[in-house]
Amino acid sequence: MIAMTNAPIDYHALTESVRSSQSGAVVLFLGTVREMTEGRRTMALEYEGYPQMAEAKLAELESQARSRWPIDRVAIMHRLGHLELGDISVAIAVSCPHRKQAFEAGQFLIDELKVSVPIWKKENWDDGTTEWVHPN
Amino acid sequence: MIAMTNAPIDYHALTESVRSSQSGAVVLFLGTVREMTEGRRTMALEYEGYPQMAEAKLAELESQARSRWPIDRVAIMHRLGHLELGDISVAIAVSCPHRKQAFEAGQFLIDELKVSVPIWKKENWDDGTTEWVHPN
Amino acid sequence: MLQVKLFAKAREVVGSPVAEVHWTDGQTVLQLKRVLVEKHPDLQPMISRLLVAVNNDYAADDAPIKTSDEVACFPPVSGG
Amino acid sequence: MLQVKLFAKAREVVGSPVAEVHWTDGQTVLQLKRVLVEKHPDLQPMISRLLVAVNNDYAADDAPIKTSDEVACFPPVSGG
Repeated sequence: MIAMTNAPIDYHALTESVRSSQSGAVVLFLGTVREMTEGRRTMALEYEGYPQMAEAKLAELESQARSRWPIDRVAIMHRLGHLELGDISVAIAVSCPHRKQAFEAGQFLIDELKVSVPIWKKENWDDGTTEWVHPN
Repeated sequence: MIAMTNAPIDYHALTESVRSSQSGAVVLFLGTVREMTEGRRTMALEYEGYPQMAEAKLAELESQARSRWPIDRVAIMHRLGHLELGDISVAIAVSCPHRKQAFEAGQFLIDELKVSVPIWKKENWDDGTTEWVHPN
Repeated sequence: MLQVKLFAKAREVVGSPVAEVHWTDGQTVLQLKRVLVEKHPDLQPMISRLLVAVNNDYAADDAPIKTSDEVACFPPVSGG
Repeated sequence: MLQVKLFAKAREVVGSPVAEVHWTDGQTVLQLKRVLVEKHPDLQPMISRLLVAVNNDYAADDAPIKTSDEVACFPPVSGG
């Protein structure tokens, strides 16, 4: 299951969706809005996405991950819109027969999501300025 | 928070307990009862623990992890008693500022738990036999 | 005319989620970037970092574009 | 007397969660294993793999034990 959403992410339901008796390991990753970034204080974040392409890219990433690890089930959800401190921006759940596979696949998915999935974040700093985050 | 329990593990509450706006990443690991192990079919598992020493060992592992990664919060819960297929035997949740730290710390904790925490599992195979699992 | 979806800072700078440009089928991604900057000079400072997606996939500078393609232009991604 | 908690297969083989053995303070972990096997011969096949914990920590074969210590004996762990 791959989806973009404007509502808070129900990571409990997401995690339940990947559990199965074929798998001995589930890894869940949550990205959450952190207050401090290199000494600057965040008040909130805005996420903007290109949902159609984002879902296509995430489906590609799932295929790549499945070709490398014996994945049972995967669920990925990314939130868009206004997020407050501590809110969950992304949740990735993976189940595999064994734990090493699940950790590696989960880390691969979030690493690659950050590189290739068309979603952008705008910082609202505590000095009142805003700034699109565009990694070099 | 470190605990042994005979009740089903509420990994949602466990995960909520490690979330914080100081951390951008949460990793949750769930160990679940897998049906097939090297071609044999499991019907159920019994977990037995030495709770007092298990909690002491887990506290040591938490300290070791904190000396290696900038961990914000950790929660570990291991279930004891009779578990059915798909049930959660162990849940480990870790929050860190950045994702790589959270993945590494989570994997360290489950790897070390399996090596040094006094808990034992007994297989109930589908041929009616039972067998204590004692890794070599 | 070619419809180009814009996102993030590219959208903000242009002031609209879509840019419309005159187009001849077969012109390339690189030509699209030039046309966009000509029409919206505020994109100039970010041109070297602009990405173009054609039909939901990243497209290289020499990839041709047709007016029937789904086309988007945006800065490097920063989700997660 | 020294009380020794037993777990998993060691508990099953002995048929009790606790073994009581005659003890002189200062005797070692290795001596405890020998005494346990003497009293419970069914432990013999697993003696090379038996672990002993003293006061909630793994203890080496040459570690001394007092009757006031919290002592446990069990096979290699298999949790998770």
